[in-house]
Amino acid sequence: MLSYLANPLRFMRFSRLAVPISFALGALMIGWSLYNGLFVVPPDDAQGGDLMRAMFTHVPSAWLCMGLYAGLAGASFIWFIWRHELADVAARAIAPIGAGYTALCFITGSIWGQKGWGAGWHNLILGDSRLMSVLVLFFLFLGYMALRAALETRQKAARAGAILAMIGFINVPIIKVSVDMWQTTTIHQPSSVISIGNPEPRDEDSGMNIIYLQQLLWGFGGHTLLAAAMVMMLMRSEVYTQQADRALALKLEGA
Amino acid sequence: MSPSPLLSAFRSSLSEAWANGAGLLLPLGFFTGTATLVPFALGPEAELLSRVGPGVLWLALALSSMVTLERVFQADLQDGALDLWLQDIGSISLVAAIKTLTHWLVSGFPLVLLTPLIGFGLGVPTEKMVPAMLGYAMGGLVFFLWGGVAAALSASVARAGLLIALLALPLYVPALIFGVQMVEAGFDSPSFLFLSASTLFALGVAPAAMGAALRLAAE
Amino acid sequence: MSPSPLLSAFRSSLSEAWANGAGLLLPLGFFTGTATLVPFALGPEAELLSRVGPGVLWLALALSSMVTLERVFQADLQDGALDLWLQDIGSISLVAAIKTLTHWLVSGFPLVLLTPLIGFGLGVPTEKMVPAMLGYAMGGLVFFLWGGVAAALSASVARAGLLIALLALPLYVPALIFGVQMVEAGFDSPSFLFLSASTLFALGVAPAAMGAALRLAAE
Amino acid sequence: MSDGALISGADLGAIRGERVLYRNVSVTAQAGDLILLRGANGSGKTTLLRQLAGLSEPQSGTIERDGLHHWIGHTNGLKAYETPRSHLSHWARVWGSEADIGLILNEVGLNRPADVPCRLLSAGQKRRIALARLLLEQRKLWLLDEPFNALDTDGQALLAEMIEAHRSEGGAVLAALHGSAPIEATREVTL
Amino acid sequence: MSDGALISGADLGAIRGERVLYRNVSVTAQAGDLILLRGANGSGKTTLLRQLAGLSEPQSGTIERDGLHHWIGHTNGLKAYETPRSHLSHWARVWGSEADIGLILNEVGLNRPADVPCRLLSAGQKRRIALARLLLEQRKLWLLDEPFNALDTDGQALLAEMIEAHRSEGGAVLAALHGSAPIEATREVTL
Ligand code: HEM
Ligand SMILES: Nc1ncnc2c1ncn2[C@@H]1O[C@H](COP(=O)(O)OP(=O)(O)OP(=O)(O)O)[C@@H](O)[C@H]1O
Ligand SMILES: Nc1ncnc2c1ncn2[C@@H]1O[C@H](COP(=O)(O)OP(=O)(O)OP(=O)(O)O)[C@@H](O)[C@H]1O
Ligand SMILES: [Mg+2]
Ligand SMILES: [Mg+2]
Repeated sequence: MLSYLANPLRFMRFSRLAVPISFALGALMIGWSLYNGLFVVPPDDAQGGDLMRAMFTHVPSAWLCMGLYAGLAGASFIWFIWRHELADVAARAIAPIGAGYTALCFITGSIWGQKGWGAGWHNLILGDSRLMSVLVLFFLFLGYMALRAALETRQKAARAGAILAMIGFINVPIIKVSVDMWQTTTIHQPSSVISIGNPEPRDEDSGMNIIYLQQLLWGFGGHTLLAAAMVMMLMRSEVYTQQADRALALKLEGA
Repeated sequence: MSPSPLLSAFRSSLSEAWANGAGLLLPLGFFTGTATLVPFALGPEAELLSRVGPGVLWLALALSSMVTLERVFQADLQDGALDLWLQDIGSISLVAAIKTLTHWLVSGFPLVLLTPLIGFGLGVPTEKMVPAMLGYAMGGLVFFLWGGVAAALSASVARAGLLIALLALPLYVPALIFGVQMVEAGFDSPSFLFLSASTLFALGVAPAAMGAALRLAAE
Repeated sequence: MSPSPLLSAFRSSLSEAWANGAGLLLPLGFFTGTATLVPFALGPEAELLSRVGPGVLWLALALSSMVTLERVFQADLQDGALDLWLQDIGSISLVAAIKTLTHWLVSGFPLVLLTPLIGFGLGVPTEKMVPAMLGYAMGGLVFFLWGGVAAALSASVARAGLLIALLALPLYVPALIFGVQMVEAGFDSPSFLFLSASTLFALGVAPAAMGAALRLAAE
Repeated sequence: MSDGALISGADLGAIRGERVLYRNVSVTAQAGDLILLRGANGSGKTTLLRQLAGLSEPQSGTIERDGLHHWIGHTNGLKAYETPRSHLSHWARVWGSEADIGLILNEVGLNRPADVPCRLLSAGQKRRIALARLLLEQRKLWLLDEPFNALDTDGQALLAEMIEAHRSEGGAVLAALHGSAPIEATREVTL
Repeated sequence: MSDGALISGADLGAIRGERVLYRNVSVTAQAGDLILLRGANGSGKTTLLRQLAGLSEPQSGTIERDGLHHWIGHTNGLKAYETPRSHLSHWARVWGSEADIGLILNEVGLNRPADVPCRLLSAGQKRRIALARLLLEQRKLWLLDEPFNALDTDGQALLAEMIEAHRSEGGAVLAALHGSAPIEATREVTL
């Protein structure tokens, strides 16, 4: 699949259709999960009453911001090793989307947490390993974009960005395990869908209720498609501008 | 590279650190500043001071690492010394690593040595000293290594200062979390392991990254 | 000199401050750093943070003033811009003053503007804000003026960083003491008058001193 | 001070470290003069020029200047972030000159990289910016330290013309130089 | 790579900003060659030299090098706090050369300021330190960017001799140059 799309022309052909389709599908699925999540399912008071409805955006965005950074690092790695231009285009396109979803995860999380945390929640963000590591992820996305913007040529930007993106990847596993590893330093609730690390034993009812899980997964699928659509859209425009540059360069060579 | 080049890289960057003194500026300024300020800001209650001390030390480490290395790498770029280093292929990451370690030794390590002084001054309990010092030593090392990467990445950039802060801080945070915890909790806390781990990780990854970034800066 | 040269000196040093970003580095790094670290070091108790906050801000001011200006004047010396300024006899101290004020505006003033944000973040009581901001503004100005003198003095000297720290800090202390007291005690404290006095004194003396020092540096 | 002289230094001396670079050197420049400073590397040409420019105190002797002068040293006085245009318009403002920057940039052959930051420019292009400063404002006296360095043949011809034009307009030029000069001088001072 | 060539670059190209500096430039240097890079200010000589030295990636074309080379750029790679002696002994250690520093300093006429920190040295003296690096260690290929800049006539003669000697010992030299060359070249590449 990837190797098939590695060819820019094929990518452009594929994405011309893929973008609108995944936009539509994603919107539908998100709408569905939100409709159910906000109006249908009963609130779970153990989880903060109606506030917990933020979950149906929070968890998908949380997973996505990690996934997108993994994508950024992966693309950077591919470009760094094989100098594959499309990989760089992808990396460049992923960054803003990833930053967006990181922000979304943070906002929804704060909404969710608002009640439980009360007034001093800003201190909690700073003192909380999970929240902090997500904040770090956000800074990494910003730093990546700032670095690219600061460098003169695309080559330079690509190389510098790739170095940074690959280093920063270490943060993703940290985010994932931050809850299970350092219960002491987080109020964030542990992974209940997929948990790695060593979660401390729970009693039965604390596993996630199936009707929540459904909406959550709908939302996750929808947001994944939406993110994919936006990334591909940015990639397309980037490819166009690069083609334009090349044309200009050729013209200048002629002149 | 044979040891002797690295040795003389070390010697030269020692004299560099000593020459531009910037390394010493921050810790020194910081301590004089702290010593003057903390009592004013907080009043003399020892209990309170002993809790502010560590945070201030971490700040000093983070700052000196960022500012020192920015200056070093940018100077190398401007006066053409970087070009000379780059002639001998392959050496550059090693050289960068040594420069970083040297400047850590000059600007970061004094903080560690001063910990007991400050500590007693601020009334930190004695048994906390040793783990604290080790924590600062390792944490500072990580700061300098990642700070070096950030500085190298933005060496060729005009608006470097701001960028370095933006790039370095996220890289600092993990070591920071573990470091602070370790200084609090001592050796038998998991954070000791985590801090050691992230130190090793930085030692393994940062030099290569700096090398690549410096090659890029010279372009 | 007629206003227009000074105006464009201001404009150029604005773009300089923006370009080498060192000015922005420290406040920004410092705040992100502080915001990240202080709670780690102290735990989230608002009461404690609110009392550490001011001290940390003062440190930020003192440091950013020292580091920024050192870099500026040394760059002017190395790239020969100082020689150009010195051609128009008499202008130099004015120019130095303007450079200093500009960099205060860029690296010092943001602290003042950010005071409310940080303040609320750290839980500083609201009624303290206004005197605090004025205190930081004046104190920062004094820091930058004396810091500028120190930087100009050491522009031509090796080991500048260390020298600057040694020269500047004693000059800082009075403004520091009054400043902290004023932030604590508000307007109707004598320290308000003292701080204003030392600000005026610095404004009167520092520019001439900087001019002389820069002439010396160019020799 | 011999009347009509734009600058005159009398028995100037310079001591660096424990070394006497030169002593009893006298230089006077009338309108139309081109005075070349000659001497081996490290003989003190730059030092002397800086003393004449008032940038450093002579250890002995006296200097009298008549009005402002232009200075071009070994370094060009450029900032990494400046572009040729911004640099020139900056100094134009400082000196209160109305000169047309675009025209001057054209004259020194910098209209192409006019908006490229200096850290990306070539050595000769940077030198040409320094030359452009000479055209920003009419100043009778030019003090130039190895002005031909890094210039290509066109650039050197350009500078030679500029100097000739300046002299014919009643200006004077003091220049430190190595090797053969592309312009014949009124007088040479050898250190 | 044509055998015996110390360096050979084929159809090299450089793009800066949206400007194509040069394309399809090929350079090959055999033992004994002196190749001069010619071109106006900003034509791309430094860029080409840096590509040949491996300091920057060519936008097109390939470069093959045979062993290490010496590099002298527009800047001399000196630190303000270094003295000529300390600078040379530093690089001697880095390169593991046993050369006699005192002798070399003498050769390039720096024994007098041998222990004066570089920030106090004259432009030509700094340039001479860069030349001295060429004598620290035998390297077949020299890449020099306007090496004659800031040198006095003796210094230029000295460098010319050094280059001749290097060529006769089977070395090769690539140099960017303006104006008339004090040595006749094997070949000229004009950008
Ligand atoms: C700004 C605040 C918050 C941030 C930055 C944040 C971040 C994250 C992240 C990164 C994940 C994915 C972790 C994983 O997949 O293991 C996650 C999952 C989750 N978060 Fe949050 N969170 C925040 C606040 C909250 C709050 C207040 C709650 C509920 C009280 C909450 C409940 C959850 C739940 C239930 C999951 C799913 C866990 C799983 O099954 O993996 N979050 N959050
Ligand atoms: N502190 C010092 N101790 C000893 N010598 C010094 C000291 N400071 C400067 N010098 C010497 O003073 C001289 C300064 O010379 P100057 O720069 O004027 O030479 P120049 O004629 O311009 O040479 P060039 O042609 O290379 O530019 C140098 O020889 C330098 O070595
Ligand atoms: N980002 C950029 N945008 C536009 N032009 C650029 C950019 N970067 C570099 N340049 C141009 O590339 C050229 C670099 O040339 P280079 O330094 O190789 O010239 P050179 O032949 O060494 O000239 P000199 O003889 O003056 O040393 C300059 O003309 C410069 O203006
Ligand atoms: Mg000179
Ligand atoms: Mg060049």
